[in-house]
Amino acid sequence: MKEASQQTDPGLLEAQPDFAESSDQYKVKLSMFEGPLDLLLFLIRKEEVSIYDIPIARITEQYLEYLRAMQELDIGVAGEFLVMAATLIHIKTQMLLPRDPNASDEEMEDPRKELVYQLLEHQKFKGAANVLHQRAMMEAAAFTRASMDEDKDNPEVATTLFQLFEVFKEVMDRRRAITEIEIARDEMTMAEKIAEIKLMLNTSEKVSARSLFERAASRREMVLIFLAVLELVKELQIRLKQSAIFGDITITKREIEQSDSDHKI
Amino acid sequence: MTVDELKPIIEALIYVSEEPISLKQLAAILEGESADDIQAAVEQLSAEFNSRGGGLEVRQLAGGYRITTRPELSEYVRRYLKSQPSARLSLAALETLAVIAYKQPITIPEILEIRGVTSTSAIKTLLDRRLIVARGHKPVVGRPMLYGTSKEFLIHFGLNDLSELPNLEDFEDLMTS
Amino acid sequence: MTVDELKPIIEALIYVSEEPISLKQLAAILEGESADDIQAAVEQLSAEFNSRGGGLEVRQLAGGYRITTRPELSEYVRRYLKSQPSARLSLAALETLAVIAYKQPITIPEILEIRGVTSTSAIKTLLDRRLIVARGHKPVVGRPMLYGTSKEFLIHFGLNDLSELPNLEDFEDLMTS
Repeated sequence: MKEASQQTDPGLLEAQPDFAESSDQYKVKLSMFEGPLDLLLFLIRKEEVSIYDIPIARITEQYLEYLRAMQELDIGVAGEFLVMAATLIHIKTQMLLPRDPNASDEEMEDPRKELVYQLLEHQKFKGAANVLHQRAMMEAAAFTRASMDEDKDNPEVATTLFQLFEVFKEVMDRRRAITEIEIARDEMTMAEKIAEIKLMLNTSEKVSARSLFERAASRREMVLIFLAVLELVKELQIRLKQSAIFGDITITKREIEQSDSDHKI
Repeated sequence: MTVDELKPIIEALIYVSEEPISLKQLAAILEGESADDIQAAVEQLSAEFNSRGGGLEVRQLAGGYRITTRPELSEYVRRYLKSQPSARLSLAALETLAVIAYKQPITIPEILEIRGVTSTSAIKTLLDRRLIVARGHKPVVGRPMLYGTSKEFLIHFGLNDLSELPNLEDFEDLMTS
Repeated sequence: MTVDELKPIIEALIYVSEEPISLKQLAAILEGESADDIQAAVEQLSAEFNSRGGGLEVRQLAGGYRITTRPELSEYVRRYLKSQPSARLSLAALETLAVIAYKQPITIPEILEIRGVTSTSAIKTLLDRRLIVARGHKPVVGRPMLYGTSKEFLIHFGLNDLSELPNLEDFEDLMTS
């Protein structure tokens, strides 16, 4: 997107690529076409033809030439430009078809009609945009009073629906960030639990799982102990043994790990 | 209160108001005064300000009244405030805004159809600058969001209401002539 | 420039200045004008303002000049300023309102959980401005109050009903750009 502020004449808002000297300038000017309709309007003006009677073959040819130039100059040609190229070619072929003298009025409709309508609409909005621009320039020349202390007591924001939504999104994003920090903290605690269990197994041969869980101060800690035990089983550091169904589970150290853990402590 | 008594109060109120103050707001503060008297007072006040040839004028904007400096004096004011004119809108944003202003409420796909190009980044800019606002969903498949212009739009472009927008048909002949 | 030509410029400058503007500052902007003329213009301007009996006056404060409302009118000005905040919300209130709008009905502890900060004064503001309403108690321990948005909320944001609140999808295109 190009900022209008880069233009020298504030009143001039038309994209007017001319045959420029350097390729860089050419590039800049070509990229000023907002879209396919802009490019078409420019070509129609350049060729000095009537918008109501567009010589479609000539304009199509020129249009395609511009697209090629844009591609060569490595200006990304947006999909919309290609869609318009297809439309132009389609209109061109329809124009070439012989007219059926017995066709109804509707069938006789000029294949360019819809395009002409679109171009006229586009032209109108360009004109309106120009007027808006000029009005904004005029308006910027009138200044309001400086802010007063009373305003500063009220350093607040007037609200739109979009803002309400954006604020909500920000709150939710912020919350997500906090949750992630909390998860990170939990992981630390789980590492602590693993170390605790290892230490217990170093001092006594067997540890009762029930007693381990009973030490938990909170539900969360219980879950963490449970996860720590599972982790140690997975790492083949401990063995679980249950003597009776619904009975207590005994945690013992695995033999192979014993010497290793002794070194660590 | 007489109209002459109302005038200084209204002048003070227009002055302190951060946004253009409407007749309705004035009436709410001047409880008990007739709407006709308030209107007459505002109109006389505007006329006096504007004929005085001073540095200030009373303007009608976005359905309300506001005191601003006279545009002819902008050079001095800018020099003093060392202010840069606020960032101008891009051509894409201006054209998108024009489409929204004339066709509101309108959805993004409808804007695309008219402009022939996608306008999402322009719409984001316009929302950020509060020149347009979301206006609920269109009750069609996909329930796309509808957009319209805001009060800020009227203020930014010096309009009292949307009827002051230039007639779109006036731009038709620019091309063909 | 004549004194009469200087007056409107000085009026505009005093009007836009955040701090009282001094003769020295005026002279700096009106480069090339005589200090005597500038002083004469300021004095005439003050005299005119003050004899006009309008709502504003030029006052000499802290070594400079400033336009203020006439002290006699302070009651009306206060009345206006008091009426103002209703249109505006603090960021805390806005965040709380957004959370309530999207998560209603919701309790204060739940809002705290989402925002990470207490919202009690924001809730009070929103209740005062009638943007939210109490919606009975949540049947859990402590029976905390549930809050939801009001009819005024819908009017304020131009919504027909809550289903028209924009969702993430509506602005998806805009947010990614």
